[in-house]
Amino acid sequence: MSSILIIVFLPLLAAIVAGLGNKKLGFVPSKVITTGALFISCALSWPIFLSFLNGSAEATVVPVLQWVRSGDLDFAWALRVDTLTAVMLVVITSVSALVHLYSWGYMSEEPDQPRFFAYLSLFTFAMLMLVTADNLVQMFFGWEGVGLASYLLIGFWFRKPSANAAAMKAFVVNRVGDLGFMMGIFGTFLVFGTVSIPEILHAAPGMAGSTIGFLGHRFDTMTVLCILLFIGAMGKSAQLGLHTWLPDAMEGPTPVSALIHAATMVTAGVFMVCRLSPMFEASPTALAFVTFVGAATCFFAATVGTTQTDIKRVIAYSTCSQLGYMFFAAGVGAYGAAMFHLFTHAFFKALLFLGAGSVIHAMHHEQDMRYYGGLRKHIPLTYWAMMAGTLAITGVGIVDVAGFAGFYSKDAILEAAYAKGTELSHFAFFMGIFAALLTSFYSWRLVFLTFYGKPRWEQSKHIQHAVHDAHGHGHDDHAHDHAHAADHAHDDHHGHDAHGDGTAGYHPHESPLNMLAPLGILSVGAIAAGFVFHHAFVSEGTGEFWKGALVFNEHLLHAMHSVPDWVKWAPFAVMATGFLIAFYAYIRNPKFPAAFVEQFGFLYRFLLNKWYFDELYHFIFIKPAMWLGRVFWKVGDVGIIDRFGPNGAAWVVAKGSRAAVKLQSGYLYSYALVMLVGLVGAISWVIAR
Amino acid sequence: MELVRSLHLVAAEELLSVAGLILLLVAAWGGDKAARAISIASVGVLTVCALLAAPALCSGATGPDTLAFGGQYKADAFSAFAKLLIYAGAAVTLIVAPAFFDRFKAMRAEFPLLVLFASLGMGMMVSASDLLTLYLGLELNSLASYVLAAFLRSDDRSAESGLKYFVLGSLASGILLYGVSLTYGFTGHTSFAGIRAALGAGPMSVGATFGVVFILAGLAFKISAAPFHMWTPDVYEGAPTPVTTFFATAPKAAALALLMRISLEAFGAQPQAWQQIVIFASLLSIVIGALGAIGQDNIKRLMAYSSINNVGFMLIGLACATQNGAAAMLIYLAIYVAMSVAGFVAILMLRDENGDPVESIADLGGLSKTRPGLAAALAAVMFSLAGIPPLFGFWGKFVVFQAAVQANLVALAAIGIAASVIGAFYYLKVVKVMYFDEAVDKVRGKSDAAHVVLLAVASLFISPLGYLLTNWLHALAGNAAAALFHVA
Amino acid sequence: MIQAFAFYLFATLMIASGAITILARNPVHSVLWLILAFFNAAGLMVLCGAEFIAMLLIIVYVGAVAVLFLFVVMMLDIDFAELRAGFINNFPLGFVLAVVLLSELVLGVGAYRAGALKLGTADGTAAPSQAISNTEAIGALLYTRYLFLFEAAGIILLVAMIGAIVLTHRQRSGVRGQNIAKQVARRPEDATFNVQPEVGKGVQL
Amino acid sequence: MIGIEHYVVVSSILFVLGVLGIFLNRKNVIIILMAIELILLSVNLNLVAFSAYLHDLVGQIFAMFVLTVAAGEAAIGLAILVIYFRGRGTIAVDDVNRMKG
Amino acid sequence: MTGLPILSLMMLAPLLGAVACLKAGREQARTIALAATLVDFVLGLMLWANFDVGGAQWQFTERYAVFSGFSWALGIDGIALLLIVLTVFLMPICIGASWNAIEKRAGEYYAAFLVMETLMIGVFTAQDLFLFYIMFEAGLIPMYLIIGIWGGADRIYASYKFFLYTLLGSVLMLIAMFWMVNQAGTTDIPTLMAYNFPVKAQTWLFLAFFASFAVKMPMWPVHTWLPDAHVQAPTAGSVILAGVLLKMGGYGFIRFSLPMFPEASAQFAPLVWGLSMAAVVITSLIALVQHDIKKLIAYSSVAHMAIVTIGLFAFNQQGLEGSMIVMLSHGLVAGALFLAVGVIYDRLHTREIDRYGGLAINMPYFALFFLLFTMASIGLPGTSGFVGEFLSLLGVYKASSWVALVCTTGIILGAAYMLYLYRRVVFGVQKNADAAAMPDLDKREWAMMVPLAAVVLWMGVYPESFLAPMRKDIAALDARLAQAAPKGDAQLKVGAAKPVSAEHDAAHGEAH
Repeated sequence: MSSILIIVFLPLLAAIVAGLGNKKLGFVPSKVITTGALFISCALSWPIFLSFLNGSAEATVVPVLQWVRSGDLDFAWALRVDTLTAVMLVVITSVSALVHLYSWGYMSEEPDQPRFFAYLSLFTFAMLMLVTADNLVQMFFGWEGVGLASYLLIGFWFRKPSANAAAMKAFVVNRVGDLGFMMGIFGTFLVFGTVSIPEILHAAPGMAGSTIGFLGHRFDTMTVLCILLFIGAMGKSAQLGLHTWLPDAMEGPTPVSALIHAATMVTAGVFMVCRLSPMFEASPTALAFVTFVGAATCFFAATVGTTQTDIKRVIAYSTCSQLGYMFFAAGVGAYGAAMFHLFTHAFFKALLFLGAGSVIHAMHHEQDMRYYGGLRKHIPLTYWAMMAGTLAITGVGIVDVAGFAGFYSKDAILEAAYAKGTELSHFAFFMGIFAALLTSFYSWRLVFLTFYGKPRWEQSKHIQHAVHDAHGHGHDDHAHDHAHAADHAHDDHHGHDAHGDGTAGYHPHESPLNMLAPLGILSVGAIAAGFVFHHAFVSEGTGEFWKGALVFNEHLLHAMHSVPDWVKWAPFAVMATGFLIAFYAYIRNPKFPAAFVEQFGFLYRFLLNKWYFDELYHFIFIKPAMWLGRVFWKVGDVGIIDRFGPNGAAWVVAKGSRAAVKLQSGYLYSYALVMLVGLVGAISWVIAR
Repeated sequence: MELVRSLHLVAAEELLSVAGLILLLVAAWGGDKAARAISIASVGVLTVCALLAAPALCSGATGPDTLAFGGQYKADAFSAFAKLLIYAGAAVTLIVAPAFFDRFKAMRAEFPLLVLFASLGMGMMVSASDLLTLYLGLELNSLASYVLAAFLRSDDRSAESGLKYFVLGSLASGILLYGVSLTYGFTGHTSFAGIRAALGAGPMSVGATFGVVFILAGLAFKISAAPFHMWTPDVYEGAPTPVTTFFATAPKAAALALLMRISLEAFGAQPQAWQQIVIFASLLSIVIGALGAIGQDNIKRLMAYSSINNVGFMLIGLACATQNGAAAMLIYLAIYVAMSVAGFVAILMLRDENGDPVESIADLGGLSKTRPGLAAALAAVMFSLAGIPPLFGFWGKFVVFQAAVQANLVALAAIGIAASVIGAFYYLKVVKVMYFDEAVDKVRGKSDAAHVVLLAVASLFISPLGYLLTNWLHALAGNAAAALFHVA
Repeated sequence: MIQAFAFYLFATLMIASGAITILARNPVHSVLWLILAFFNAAGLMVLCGAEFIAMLLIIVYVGAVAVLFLFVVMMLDIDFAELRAGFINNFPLGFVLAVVLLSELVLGVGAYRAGALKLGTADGTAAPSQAISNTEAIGALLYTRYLFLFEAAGIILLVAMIGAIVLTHRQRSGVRGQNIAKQVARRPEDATFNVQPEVGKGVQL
Repeated sequence: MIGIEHYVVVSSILFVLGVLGIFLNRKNVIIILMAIELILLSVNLNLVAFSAYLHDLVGQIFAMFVLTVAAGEAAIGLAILVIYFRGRGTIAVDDVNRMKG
Repeated sequence: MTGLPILSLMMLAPLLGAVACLKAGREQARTIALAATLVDFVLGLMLWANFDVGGAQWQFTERYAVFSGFSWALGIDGIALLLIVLTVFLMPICIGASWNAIEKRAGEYYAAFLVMETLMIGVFTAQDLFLFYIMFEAGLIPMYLIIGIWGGADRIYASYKFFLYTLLGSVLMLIAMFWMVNQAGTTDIPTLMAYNFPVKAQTWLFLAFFASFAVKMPMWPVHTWLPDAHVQAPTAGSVILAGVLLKMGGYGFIRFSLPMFPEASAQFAPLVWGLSMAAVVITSLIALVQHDIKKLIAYSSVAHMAIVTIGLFAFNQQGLEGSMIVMLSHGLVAGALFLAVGVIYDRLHTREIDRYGGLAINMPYFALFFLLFTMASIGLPGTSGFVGEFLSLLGVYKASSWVALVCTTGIILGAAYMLYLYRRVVFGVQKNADAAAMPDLDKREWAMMVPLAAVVLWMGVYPESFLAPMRKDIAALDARLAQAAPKGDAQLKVGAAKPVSAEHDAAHGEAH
């Protein structure tokens, strides 16, 4: 199965060629090379997935190159392919290929296209390295590699200060998680004497009950290791506490958000937990931790999502929330369900993002939903794609009949959480249910604000620019545009209504074909993926599909099937409730939200400001770090070390020098006196001795 | 028979005195016009004297055969080693002096004579094995030196330096003599062997200890060890530069050798009586020398403090009271003499367009651009004095500290070497001025060939090439030190 | 008894005159007090049987050195009124140090109590003989055993002489020396010649 | 005979007087030269006394040499003083201060 | 190859070049210097090619008794080999960096550099204790001159600080060396490495050596000379300072402190850890608030060197090898970063971060290289920086999880300050017209950047090339340290679970 080599390395090659060739190579060749490479990879990935699906493939490892050998530490570059990898392969290559294609259109006015495509391909390579890793260090390589690519892509519009800040934030916050990951790898090596994943997983159950010293105390070995590793997953998957980077990451171009911050990279944490599921299974404490974090994130992100006005941020918080689902699924032991949700989520979330991108494209890079409205007629194809995505994410479907993709995976998760039967899993279940309500609400809110109602475009400066420039030189200068976008966040009514119909005379156009095609393909996925694949992922016989690539809990599966009916119907109920609330608030009674805000101002501000996490972190970490840095520099280095060290010594020497020179007064008698002092001193010493 | 043998042993001194007397006649006859000729002749005499002394060193002469005049004089390898340095220093002085004094029209025929007689006195000092010889040699050297310091009599600074040197030197002689009298009284001997025997006989009486301390104090003045160093900066600055060259080389070598001999031979039986005093003086010299030097802007004064500093390092070798220590000290001494010669010859070459000496360090600004060779030589001297490898000056410090560690004086070595870092500071300052600062372009005078040759030879010696000589130097210093410890 | 009396007399006088030497305001007085000190010292030396040195002290010092001092003092034509009296600022420190030095010398050596001093023992090769006088004994030793040093002492005096001359001797450019050969070689015809000036014209020189 | 201690004490006092004379004097360099003579005198006294009590003539010979040297020293000292006076017109100790630091 | 005194030749070639440079004009001098360094580079490659991996511990030995107790003894093991190769690799790049930047007194400048190269090679090859010391110490002079003559505005202060700081550190070492030689009766380094000094004496000896190496390294809190020296030194000076001179401290630990005083090393390991932890956190935070590019990178060097020290004092093979790789990597990466700074400094003549911005627009390739080196500096896997840091931290985790945790925060802080720098310099808008007008890399700069980038990636992807030569030597060192190694705090206690060793082996077989 050496096609895996092509799958993984072809994007790298394409990235290097396009990146180094840059503008010399020309736009079209670089786009062709990268997109072509991804389609090839994608084409090679599906057969692998299908062969696992029909049970004809076995897990294999393709060695590439020795990497590090130091003492008893020994790991190599190698590509591992098993079911889990195969699932990820199709997700990554498919979404990536589609995003590449989509970007042809979306980025068509961008002067730095080769760079963009090179970054995308580079990201794909790193992500593939991550999922094919045979050892923890290579996984870490991919882990950090996707971090790099994410950093580069978020900061793609590097003229924008906010993009740069977001890029840096993403990298640094991820590094916090990576700290845990690295410590986890160290501990794992210490305990198991190897970093090879199969060997670790094999030995992990045997370590249950052992203890290890950590930071001066003794803890349960597997708990320590799993929690450390999970901290890495939290960073990458933007779980509560380390989530702050993900909404900011929306500063990147929208295709990037679709690929990285929805479908693939952010799910790496889920992938890792599933990959290492035998380790987690050895530590109930760690699993409880995972469940709790997942459930909390699920709830938290959903609440915040209800108040955001930036279309991408809404979807970003939605992503965050969905990742929470996946984690608490893993936490309760339903790894298959977690992976399934990952799989379906990849399609519908990518779809939502790309659809949002299409909207933004049509609205001249306006991202604030408050300035949308009534777009249904102008961009109908996008509207339908968005509808498909919304139906999928809200989990529309009839129990035991059929539904959109999210219906299968989300219900499986909620059922598993309930079926697990512990207090924590019930907590997760109720959190999940409540989040599902909110999901439904904010998703429909998005749709209603964007596509229904009357156009509210004239208040958007983007639109005004577009109109005033009379579609002249387009929008080369993104930095310029987006700087204004920032102002608009708290914009008001100083745009005057020229036309009275709210359109400001602007006519949105449907996106080109190369953007619509991916939307179409993904819509199919969002509609059908759950129905087609749920047997493989979360039904009887799933064990054969996974072939030990993750821990498969037969009991849980049975318990899932025997949950009470109200549990099975609850998601549907809350989904419908959410839809109704949204419908009431944004279609029937558009005054309602303002009244609500009036009533519950505090809650609104709390949610609007994302529970004040950014402010808190700024206050706890960033400001003190800067302050400490200055203190250590100005007080520590300059004020103490230099002052009392070299400069102090120099001062003492200079003083001594002045004293010596002063002693050398030039007077004979003082010279004689000094000699006498020496003499008397010497004989005094002799007597005293 | 005894007298003939003795006269044979003191051949160098005889030659020096006879030649001195003859040249005195020539001077009386020829007047100052003959000064140059007398200088050349004197250098010749010194060369012959060095040749006379050399065999004793090479053969490692030691033992009773080297004693002359009933034990008052000892022509052993140690004295020969010191004499070579003394004669070399004197010869260099004579070579560089005429050019310097001619400018002041002050070249007198007596100058080479005084240097010759001073060398005679120094030869007696280093060969002394009796307090009487020691005293007479010392005074012969001192009296000549006082005159030399004040030689440029039209110059106020020269006269002042002569006066200071004289007064303090006389005080030091007085202290030394008082110590001699006590030693004589409390041991009953003036010969080193006798004193050693008397001191070694039992616990030391306080009187004898006082004698030792007074003698060491008197000699500390001569080597300009702190706290008896106070004269050094003033005299080095005020004396005519060739005379400063002389002071920094020959008398320093002689006094150090004398100090070694008296400490290790006469008082060698009771090293604990003086070891700690030497250690203290050593550390104090290192620190005071370094601190004092930092504040200087006159390069001659800087060299004076540097000499105090370096004496401190040499005393570490003495403080060991071991043969290794003595050998190390001699090696350091030899290297120091070379560094001093190079340094002062370079200073002599610093002249402005009128031919007047340039002494201010600030005036050396950018010397590396205007006179790269001279600047490089001076920089080599500075780094060497600071003891930075690979320059040869490092080797001196190296062997001395090695000896100290071998003698279990680790703390002394550590403190000393740490203090040497302070010293590095002011040497660097000179290098900094020459290399980093803007060109002042004050130094313009032409130098004659003799200076250039001397500077080149001395610089080569202190350059890393000097290490090629270490085997040879070690062998000679080993011979000399062995002779010193033969009595024991 | 008389010996002790003489000792204390000489000693007291010597110390007193020594003290006045360094304290006297007028250098001429100082020199004179110095001479007195030397006389008393010579007396002390005579007391312990060193007649030769005692005499030498008087001859050399009083006869030569002190006179030299007087000579210089007078030659330098110093305005004594201008010389400042008084001591240096750190006089107390110096004085204390001197006292400490003295007490250490006296106490440390043990000279403060009679019979406490333990001198060394000489080897006896230079022991004075009862048969010959002090002067003769010294001479015998000086010209045999200490011949080399004796010669060296001669050189020292020579150097002192050269030094003193080289420093103080001045070649005065304005001074006209006597050239005997020139004087002898001078002929009358060189010195004198006759002129016969015409009236009113004057003499042309 | 008077005890040797007496001589030692007397010469010590004289020595200290000489030393005092050197550094307590700020008037006149000549007095410093005389103080030096006092020191040498104390040494000679010591030497002679020890010589007598040791029954050893070396001390007296030494004293003789010291005397000789002292004479030479005085000559040179005065010569230096003379040229100094010629140059500076003063011999006050306070003025011998051109070089310092 | 046998019989050819290649090590001596490697020291001779630059020395001859230095002499030739002194008399040559600017153009000639730089050509001579480049030729001499390239010759050395070729010799270095020959050395590497002929090095028998896994063969005798000491290879290419030369030994001539020069004089009593002192000999010209050279020889290398894998550790020294790598550092020598690093040296000869960086030198031509340094010459290239100076190509146009140095205008005054070029001959002397290149001579100083070449002498520097001789001395650096000397340090790494010396087999005689005192020969090592001389080489170690003599390196101060050329560096002092390089900073002092060709440095920036405040060069005098910096050069003094550099000189005196490091001199004070190393003189104490000399005393310790005397004591050792006196005790062991030999100056031969291999013999001394196997000599068991009394444990009590080791304490003092260790401290004396520590004083020297800690300053050279530099460890907190004796690091303050480094930012000043770096800021003031010319570009090539910074490159060589960061690239090689700092490595002498690490080399000293690995060659002297650890093998010669294993017990004392173990005894002082907590001290070293403490200082290293402080260095990682404190200097990283300081780097975060710098306005001067070079100062920022200099502070980052201190933090990285702390990773070296903790690796060294982890007392296991991963730690030691990791430290070596960090040293090599930091040599390349910090050198490359300084080079990159030099590139823009040559154009704008300022190191103020605020004067730049938006360089990605007009200098895209520069931005690319700078990004690569930035990423290598913050230890992105796939670059050299990761391998070393990973191994070091992994090694120290075995010894102390606290130390590992605190030092691993370096990856967060490192990312923060380096990306913050990158953001301010390369990203953003073009605030300043002059910075916006700067041209992208020219051919010469490409020629310097590409090899560095290639090696950085090579070391990150296939570090085996660099690990293999030293594996045996590190193993020997590890074995020597085994007697003294401190017991880690992360000891595993297997509880009720079944033993897994048998299955463990089976799994091992399957995985390959």
